[in-house]
Amino acid sequence: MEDTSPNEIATSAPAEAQVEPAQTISVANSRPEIAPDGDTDQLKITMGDFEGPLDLLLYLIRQEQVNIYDIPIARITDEYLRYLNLMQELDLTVAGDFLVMAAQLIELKSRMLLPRDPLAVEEEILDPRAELVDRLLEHEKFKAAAEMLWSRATVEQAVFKRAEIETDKNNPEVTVGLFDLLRVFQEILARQKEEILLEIEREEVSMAEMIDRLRNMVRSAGEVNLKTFFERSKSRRELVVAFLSVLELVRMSEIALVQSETFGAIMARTVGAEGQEI
Amino acid sequence: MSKAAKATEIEIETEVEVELQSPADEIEGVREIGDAELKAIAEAMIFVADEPVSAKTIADVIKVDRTAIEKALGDLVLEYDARNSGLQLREIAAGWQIATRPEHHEQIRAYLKSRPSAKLSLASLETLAVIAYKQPVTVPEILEIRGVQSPSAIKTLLDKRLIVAKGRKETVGRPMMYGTSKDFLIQFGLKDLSELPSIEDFQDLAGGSES
Amino acid sequence: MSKAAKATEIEIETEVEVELQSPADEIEGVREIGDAELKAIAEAMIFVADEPVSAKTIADVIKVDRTAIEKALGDLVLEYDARNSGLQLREIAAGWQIATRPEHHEQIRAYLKSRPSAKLSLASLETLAVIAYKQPVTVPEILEIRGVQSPSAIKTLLDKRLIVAKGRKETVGRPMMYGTSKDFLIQFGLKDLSELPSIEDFQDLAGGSES
Repeated sequence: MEDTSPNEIATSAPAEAQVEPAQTISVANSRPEIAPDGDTDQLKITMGDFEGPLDLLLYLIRQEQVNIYDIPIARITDEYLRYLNLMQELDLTVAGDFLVMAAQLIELKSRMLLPRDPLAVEEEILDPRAELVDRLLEHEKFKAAAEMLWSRATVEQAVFKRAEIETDKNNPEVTVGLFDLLRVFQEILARQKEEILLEIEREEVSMAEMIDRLRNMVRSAGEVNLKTFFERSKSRRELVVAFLSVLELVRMSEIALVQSETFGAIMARTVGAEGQEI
Repeated sequence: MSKAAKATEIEIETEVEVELQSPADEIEGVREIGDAELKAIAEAMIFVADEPVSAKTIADVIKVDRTAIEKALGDLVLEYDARNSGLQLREIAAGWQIATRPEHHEQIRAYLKSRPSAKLSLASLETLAVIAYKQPVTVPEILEIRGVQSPSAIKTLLDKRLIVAKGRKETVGRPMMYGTSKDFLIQFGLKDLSELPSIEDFQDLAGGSES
Repeated sequence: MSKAAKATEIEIETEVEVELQSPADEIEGVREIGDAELKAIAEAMIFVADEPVSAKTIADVIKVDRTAIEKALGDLVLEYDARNSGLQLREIAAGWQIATRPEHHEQIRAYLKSRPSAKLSLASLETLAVIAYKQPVTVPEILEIRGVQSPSAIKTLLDKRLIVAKGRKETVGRPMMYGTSKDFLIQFGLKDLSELPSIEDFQDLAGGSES
């Protein structure tokens, strides 16, 4: 089933959609709903945020009023793909999880079509849907558990503890968990990085230093690409100083600027034997 | 002091088997404390505590037997109930706490001018439910059950201190395992995890009976 | 009954908005409140208040006559005294408050001092984090990383037995190196240091949220 690529599903889905009657579609942040729209025979579809493919499947199973222990896979798969298609039409991002489930459903659908081994004993035939049903039931159990937690939290919110008293303040400490260590450590590292950056910025290069730097570079290398020289500047201010120092050395005829071709690199050279200038 | 005299009379039964974990030399100053005083001290201690206090902690501090404290607390609970107090003494997160009764939440809220704080999203609650029932559990395992990626829900739960890391699983990639925290018990009003209804109890809701 | 119908029931409940509406406007209608309830609400209100509450304030919130509140509070004071509570309801200049009784100050103080050491100040926590992730590490190195002196934090951590000395570093001044202790592992529920969450664990959680 892993071989079924999401693309195949995407291409098969529109075909399904064409069979559908005209629809009014509205996207709401609620649970999805398909309901007759007033007295027209159009269907009104409200798309919701599904928590995941299992959620969508459970919803479809309820919507179609089918027995979860005997899911009509072909029908549910079609419905499922229609939904994915709708999501895509609405430019909702269809998460990978939904596509994986689509692939599994299609695979299941084809397995349901295979003739059963006539030699197999009735009890030994494993329903191909069994695994999916188990997952759905498991998922629904946890949804119910989440609901239980929700109501517990609601009751708990009606219970109040005393306000802070003096002795609490004697103990202005934070409870520490394992992830607090990591979080705090990362904060420290981030702070450290920030400080280093600040230091670099504060380290301002004077005009005299910049002139020295350029002079040394040109002398030791014979020529320096100005682009490289300017790129060494760590701040806008430094860049300005670098630019001014080039002008200054040109003015003092210590260096010459050479450009061998139009739009080519501009090189700073010592003014020596050749002495060409631009 | 008259109180000390009173205490001596009742003393004998409270002191039975002083089994303290603390070093022997600390038992030296075992004081004689009567039942009524024990109850009063336990109540005061729970009041000043900024989080639930266990009977053991109280017993260790006043240097009496833990069962004596447990009895005192049981009596206190009955007293609070009997006098229809606006407060309740209750066991939560393996400790004891004094809190208001839910019945009066409207007036309390009106006084505090507070609204119920925003609760968790459904996604976070479902992830929390999986963690609560399957702990210790790794992110891939949660994904398997929920059928959907839950990293941001897990981060939310960690930030809210409802879950904690519980070591690594000795499997490929050694993923971090998660479980619920003490704050989880407090925020959901649980004494301990065994108070959670069994996940199988939700079976009926999920599958419905075969009929 | 059909499964689908049952399922629909669950659906509706799950859908409940995860935020309660403010109850404030529901209180509007003056309710009939009996004497016992009045006492209970007044007690609860004083309990949650972060400063002494006047009878008038309570009366205004529950919308009853102030003399009724005053009577209720008077009764409550007698009740607290009668049952030898560890707490007292008392009126001070600014209003009413619940407090511990002076008789038990010694034990209360002992309790406050004994409070669990799982709590750390931010400075100590930062220092501990650096030591945990950079161990063995010297004080100058910690200073370098944190950018702040941490001598008292080191002492706190040593006192709480969360860190231990790990010998001296063979460098100028031979500073002491520190690392985390066995108690550290126990307190944070770690089998060994490899179970410390890594930056990757954190990034796994932060990234890729979709549904």
